[in-house]
Amino acid sequence: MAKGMATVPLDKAKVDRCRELAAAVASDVQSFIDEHTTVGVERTILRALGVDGVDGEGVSVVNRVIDRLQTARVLGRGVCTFVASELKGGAESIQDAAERLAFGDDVDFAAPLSPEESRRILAPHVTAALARIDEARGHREAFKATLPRSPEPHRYVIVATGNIHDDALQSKAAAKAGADVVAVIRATAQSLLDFVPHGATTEGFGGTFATQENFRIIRAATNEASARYGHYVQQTNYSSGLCMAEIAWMAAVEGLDMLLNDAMYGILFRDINMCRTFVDQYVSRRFIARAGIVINTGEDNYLTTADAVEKAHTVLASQFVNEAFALRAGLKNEQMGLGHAYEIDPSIENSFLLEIAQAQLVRQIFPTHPIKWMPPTKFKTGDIFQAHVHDAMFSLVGIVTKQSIQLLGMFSEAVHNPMLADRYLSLKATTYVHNTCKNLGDEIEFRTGGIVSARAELVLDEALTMLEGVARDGIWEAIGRGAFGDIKRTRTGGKGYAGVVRRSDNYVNPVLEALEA
Amino acid sequence: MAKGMATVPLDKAKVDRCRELAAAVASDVQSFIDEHTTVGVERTILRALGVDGVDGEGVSVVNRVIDRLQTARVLGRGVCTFVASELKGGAESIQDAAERLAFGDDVDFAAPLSPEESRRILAPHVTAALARIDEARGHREAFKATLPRSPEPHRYVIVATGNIHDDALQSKAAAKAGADVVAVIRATAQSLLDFVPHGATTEGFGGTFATQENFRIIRAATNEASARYGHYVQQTNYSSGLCMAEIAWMAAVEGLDMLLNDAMYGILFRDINMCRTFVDQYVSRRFIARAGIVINTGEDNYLTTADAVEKAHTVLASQFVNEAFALRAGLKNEQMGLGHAYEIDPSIENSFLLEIAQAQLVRQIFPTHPIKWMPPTKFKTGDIFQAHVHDAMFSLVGIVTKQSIQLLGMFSEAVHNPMLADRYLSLKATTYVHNTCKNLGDEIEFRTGGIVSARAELVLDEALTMLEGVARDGIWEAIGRGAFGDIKRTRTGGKGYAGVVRRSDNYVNPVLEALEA
Amino acid sequence: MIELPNHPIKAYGDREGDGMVQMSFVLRVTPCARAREAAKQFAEAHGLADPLVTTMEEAAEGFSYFVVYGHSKHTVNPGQIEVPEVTTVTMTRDVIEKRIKKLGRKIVLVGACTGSDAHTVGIDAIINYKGISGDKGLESYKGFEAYNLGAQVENEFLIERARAVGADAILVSQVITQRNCHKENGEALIEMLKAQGLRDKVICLFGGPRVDHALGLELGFEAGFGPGTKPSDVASYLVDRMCPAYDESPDA
Amino acid sequence: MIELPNHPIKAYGDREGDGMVQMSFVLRVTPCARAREAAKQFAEAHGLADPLVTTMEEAAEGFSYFVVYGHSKHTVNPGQIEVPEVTTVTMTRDVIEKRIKKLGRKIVLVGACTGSDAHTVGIDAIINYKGISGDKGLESYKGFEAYNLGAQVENEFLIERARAVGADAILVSQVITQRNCHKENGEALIEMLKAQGLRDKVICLFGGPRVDHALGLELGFEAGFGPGTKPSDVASYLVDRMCPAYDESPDA
Ligand code: B12
Ligand code: B12
Ligand SMILES: Cc1ncc(COP(=O)(O)O)c(C=O)c1O
Ligand SMILES: Cc1ncc(COP(=O)(O)O)c(C=O)c1O
Repeated sequence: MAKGMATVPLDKAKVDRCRELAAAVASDVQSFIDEHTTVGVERTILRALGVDGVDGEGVSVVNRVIDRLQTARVLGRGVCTFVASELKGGAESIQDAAERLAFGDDVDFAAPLSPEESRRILAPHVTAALARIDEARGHREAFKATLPRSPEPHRYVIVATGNIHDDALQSKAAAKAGADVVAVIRATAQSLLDFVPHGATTEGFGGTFATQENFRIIRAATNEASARYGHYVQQTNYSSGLCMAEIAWMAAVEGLDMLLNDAMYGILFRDINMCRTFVDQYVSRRFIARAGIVINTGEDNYLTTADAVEKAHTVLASQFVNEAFALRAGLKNEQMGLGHAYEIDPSIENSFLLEIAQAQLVRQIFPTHPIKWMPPTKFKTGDIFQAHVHDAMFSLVGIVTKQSIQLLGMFSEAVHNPMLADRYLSLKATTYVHNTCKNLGDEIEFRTGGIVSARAELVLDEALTMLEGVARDGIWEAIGRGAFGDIKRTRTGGKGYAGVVRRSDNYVNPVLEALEA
Repeated sequence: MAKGMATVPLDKAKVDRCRELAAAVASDVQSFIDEHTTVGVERTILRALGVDGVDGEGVSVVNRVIDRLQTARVLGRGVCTFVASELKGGAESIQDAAERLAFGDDVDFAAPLSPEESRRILAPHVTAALARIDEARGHREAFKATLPRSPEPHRYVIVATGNIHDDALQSKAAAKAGADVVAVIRATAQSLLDFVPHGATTEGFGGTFATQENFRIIRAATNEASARYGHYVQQTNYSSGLCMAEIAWMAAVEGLDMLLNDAMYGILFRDINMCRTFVDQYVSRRFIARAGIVINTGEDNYLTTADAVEKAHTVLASQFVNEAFALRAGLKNEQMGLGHAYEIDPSIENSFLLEIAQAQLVRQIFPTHPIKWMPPTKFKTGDIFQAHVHDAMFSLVGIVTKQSIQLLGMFSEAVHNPMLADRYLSLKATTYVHNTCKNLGDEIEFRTGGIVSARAELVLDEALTMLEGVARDGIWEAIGRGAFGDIKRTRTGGKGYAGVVRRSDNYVNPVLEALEA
Repeated sequence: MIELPNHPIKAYGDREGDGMVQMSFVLRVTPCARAREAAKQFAEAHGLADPLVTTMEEAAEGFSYFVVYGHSKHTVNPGQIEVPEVTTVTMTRDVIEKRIKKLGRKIVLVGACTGSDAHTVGIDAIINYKGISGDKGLESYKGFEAYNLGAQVENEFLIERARAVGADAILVSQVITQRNCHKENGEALIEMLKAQGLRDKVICLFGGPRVDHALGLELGFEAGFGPGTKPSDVASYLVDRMCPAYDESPDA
Repeated sequence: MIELPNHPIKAYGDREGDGMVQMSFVLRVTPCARAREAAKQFAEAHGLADPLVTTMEEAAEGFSYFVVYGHSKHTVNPGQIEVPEVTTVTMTRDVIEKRIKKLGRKIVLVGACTGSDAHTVGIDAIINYKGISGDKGLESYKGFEAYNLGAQVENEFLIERARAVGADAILVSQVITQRNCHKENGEALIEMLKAQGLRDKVICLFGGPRVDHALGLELGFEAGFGPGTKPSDVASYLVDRMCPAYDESPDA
């Protein structure tokens, strides 16, 4: 956080207490996590070890393997031991081992190897797996270091044509117009798919499929644009949904910079089972931590279903929870792009003051986190002219309160996924606002006892009260009564529950162990 | 000025010194004014006494009269003595007297009446002239009192179709969309006409002619809209150019609320002779003072020809001068809508801070004046989307620094006179910004020694230095070297100089005397 | 019915008949004098006379963004347009409750956001107690028994639930409209109901930001509801269709 | 010359060929379902397929404001467009001065904003020392003798002054364009010069925000200059027309 900026009063003791409570909540869940794995986690481990490809029907080998182990009810031991067993049994490579597991007639589901032996056999492959991630990170960071860093807030835009080649074009266009971050939005229902599509894709509703090949294509395009336009453009995708861990790994090895990744988003907004999500988020974040990727959490979404004035504190409370989970997965503060949003009904008198208060509060509570500031969406209408002004006021809060990453509002929010011109105009307007108000945040102070200060204090108080409730009841219960985003979910409801598996005593996962080391 | 608002540091001694210097400048000019009259002034007096109508060629009777006296080189005595003489000589009415003077074969240009006798003869007519103004004012104020007052800044829009009936429609539309003030922009070259057109007009380049009948039509429309939409809508026009005094009178009797009226605008931006302008502005303001009309001065225009960063102080200096002239014409502070504008190059880093500084400085120096805040125009391009955002930032300064009257920016500024939709969208956006940031100005303070404070101090210092120069050299000289708006004019150059006449020793003008009483 | 001009009208800029319209678009051209002329001709092709290209900016390499104003020669005759509109006048809560009372039982309904659509805010606004803009949802009425199934509900499941609770009405919300997936989802539901012989037993209502009554009818629903719909509008519509007329006399 | 596609192209939304364009306009209708349909049909009349009316708001009593997106069926072929462009390549100050030196005398010019037009900022930017965006005005060159007559200058007066100072060039600025008054003013000047037998003796340049080279030629000027013109562009143009070619060798 920059020195000399306007501040709201902050009771450090309350902040500390919130962190304590969130830690307790996360620890409670962590014991569950540590006892479980999921089909998604195990597929991720396979991928990390180097398994790739699809079968004749286009189904990923990793899915075939895990489905088979699952059907055989042996997934609780973890896929690793079976891979090791195949290697020992003569498989020529990890890929070969996986294909045997997937299609072989004589897979030994009893898997006689001890965890120790499995670990020993896989050791070089685990090393290679980590090296691959480290290398991708190294490449990315080295290239980034050759280019000047853009000032904050970083201007973040989305592309979402459905066609990765069109996305590449749009991404370069955005880079030219000044974007610092480009996210490729996923196709509408991908998060509910329990597999990751394969190869380059050119069709998708509302977005483009997250596939490893697509990651490669878009990363190359963005790198090209970075070099051409002389500023580094970060590439982003979604580690979210039923395959959040697999996508995290793909992003790690394809050199992405950021990932949408939230400990609870899938539960709340995709009705994905909570047990599944908690386990998956943990493993995904272990890869993310290793890869030095910045996550973007999804608290902004709460304000699309709940009222942004009444439920502002749920955003803050959730940020503490997301932070606590992230810490447990080894993420550094500098990797936690906690999300929040400018979603208050714009017709409310002094609503701008409430927005400033919230943004400033979050900024101060998480001073070293790359806070992600999300634009108005819910109260956007098809009046694109008015929407453009609405976004400008949002950008103003972004620069005044020194948000780190700003997803740009689009005047066509209520109309369609952003088109070329929409993005161009949004970048132009945002750049103007950020530049014309560059040091405004350093120039002003908020009056003690004023609306802004009082609002910040109230939100923190309410978040604390809420966290006390969540810690008391546990997060499972809290979600059950709609604490976040006014959405209620049950522990065994939702999608993907069948993919959650209790780890058996001899569960072994040397990749995860290495990441945890 | 509201209590508790953000302030910039203000050296009262410097402000006082600026006022002293401006007073000296105005006093110097006042001695010139007191020794002169103009064709415009004398026509105004005739109108005030009740002369109306046009001849067969459409030329106003007042023009015929004054031109004739001017040709006869007797205008230095003032038209009143000739009217009185005609009345004494048998004219049935003021109108009859004027028509005799205009078209009669036996006008006695020697005008034998003494000033005293002229005064005596005209006394009842002078009383009637003032009563007419007072009555119009009374009506206007009474109607206004029946309706709630809109919060400041008042939202001011222009209509300019060229056709008064279309203007009436647009004016009602604006009222419905929330306008507090509607100005009818004049046809492009009207300010250079040395006569006021007559009757309702339906054709005009870039605006609609200011005629008495047009004033009546639009005032009726606006009053109707005020009643219908439940908030009082002020009506505005231009008392500017070669007929500024006549238009001031027309506005006074037709119940207008505001007038664009500036002591120097005509000189600088219309190349009207300075002697002419100084005399005309004085008389126009005497009528304005009596009618309780609010003037809008034109300092905003300086920043369209001069650089808004370098020459910001010229705006402030000119405001002091305009204030000094206005005081000499009997205006109250509450009638002085001093103008300034958001015209800094938007690509300049922290330009918003400079805009805030200037607006805040002006607000504090003139706390009881209804300050008029003008929108960006010069750096508007045909990118209407970007222009709309530019205007939003301008509106933000308006509400934060509590400007009194805000002329709304139009996204089509660089394209055409505002159309129905442009005005509607501008009102919508401005209302949003004003409402969402309602008390922002009360919430913040500017850091001592910051960019805003330093800028405010610099501008005041520079204005003081400039006023010292103007007071030293006299305003004639100062304008000669381009002190205001980077525009240079000479004392005898420019339009309308021939219409300036030295008052003879026996000059008499009982209407003006009554206004001055 | 609101009166509209019954003669061909032009767009209105600031004078009757000026036909002024604004356009913006991107062409795959690099900014230059010929590109500007291309934009002008492109606007002319749309029927704009004297188009003024007010801006030409390089939105991406090889792409220019244009804003154009011009005088459209086209007209439309609003008086000749007929579109189906829901004609029920929205009733007060009191009247709604009283009329359902006359029915002698509760009106049962199920609602959902179907297919892969996860946008529940709209259907929640209609059904859930909280409602929208101060207008409480159907759950808040004594006369309604409402089941909100939430997001991403498959048509099969929706019908199953409707059958299970003996629903009088099915409320479907569709927000995602890409490549008309909302139409497909909606039509599929109706087909399925028909196939199961249930179509005549339930009132089907369709809603969403891109929905209007005409679309609802087109897809085989009884009605379609678009942006700005209030719970009381929907309540009134159902009451109007299902309940005996309401007698204004105080002790009816 | 910049290369443009030489085949019919559609507008580009976010995919090749989608033809997406945005329109906004006002119709004299009160908002209602039929009004929305009228807007849709109005958009269709312009060649927009599947128009989506994204907003309909009452901009005034009896008037609605609409925003529409739709897929335009129209195309334009940029490669087939020819428009006159000023081809002079802008030179450095150094080259400009050297070439005028070769001429052996100063280039004399008078400039003005004519008719009732009072917008001097443009002509000032070209002529006055200060210039624009860091590019100093013609007054700043040793090789030019420039007279800026300012605003609201009558054509007669302008010609009179041009004759008096023996001008090589006349620079006219026109900013107000209502009902094409700029064109009339410009043409009138040329006619007047012809009538006085002066046309061949001076280079006439026309400029302003709505001016381009084609318009300049159309009105009988040697060239037209639009938005973004720099003093050095104008200087280069004049030098190119009037001065002997410049020999690149160092001691030329
Ligand atoms: C909130 C929101 C979300 C939330 C949804 C949370 C939730 N649980 O609902 C979240 C963040 C999860 C989300 C996600 C996505 N969204 Co979304 N989202 C929106 C947003 C901002 C607001 C929608 C809303 O809540 N409106 C408010 C409600 C009250 O209005 P309404 O739905 O129109 O409902 C009213 C009426 O239509 C009517 N009504 C509605 N339904 C019914 C039913 C009946 C029976 C009746 C009688 C009446 C009725 O009554 C309601 C009250 O008046 C819009 C943009 C916008 N401003 O419109 C985008 C938007 C709808 N989303 C969009 C997209 C693409 C997505 C994603 C696919 C993005 C992605 N690729 O990741 C995802 C995936 C979601 C999925 N699979 O469905 C697009 C849709 C484009 C299109 N037309 O197809 C939009 C337009 C944004 C955009 N420009 O891209 N989104
Ligand atoms: C500044 C300004 C004024 C100032 C002018 C001060 C002055 N001394 O110049 C003031 C405040 C006095 C003014 C008044 C009016 N204005 Co004015 N004004 C503007 C404004 C905001 C900017 C114009 C400008 O200075 N641009 C900057 C210069 C540098 O650009 P430029 O002129 O295009 O010049 C460049 C090129 O075109 C070229 N160029 C220009 N001339 C020449 C000549 C030659 C020979 C060459 C080679 C090149 C060249 O080079 C220049 C440098 O690159 C515009 C709106 C806008 N943003 O465009 C309205 C605008 C031009 N004004 C307008 C109007 C209507 C008026 C008034 C009539 C309003 C009224 N009814 O009272 C009055 C009357 C003025 C009159 N009779 O002329 C309209 C014109 C509409 C139209 N197209 O007809 C505009 C577009 C605003 C609007 N939306 O209504 N205005
Ligand atoms: C954390 C997170 N994941 C994912 C998404 C996108 O939705 P989907 O589930 O369709 O990928 C969002 C949307 O904002 C999000 O915040
Ligand atoms: C004081 C004043 N008078 C008049 C005008 C308008 O110009 P015109 O001279 O055409 O009336 C302005 C424009 O802003 C002005 O500020």
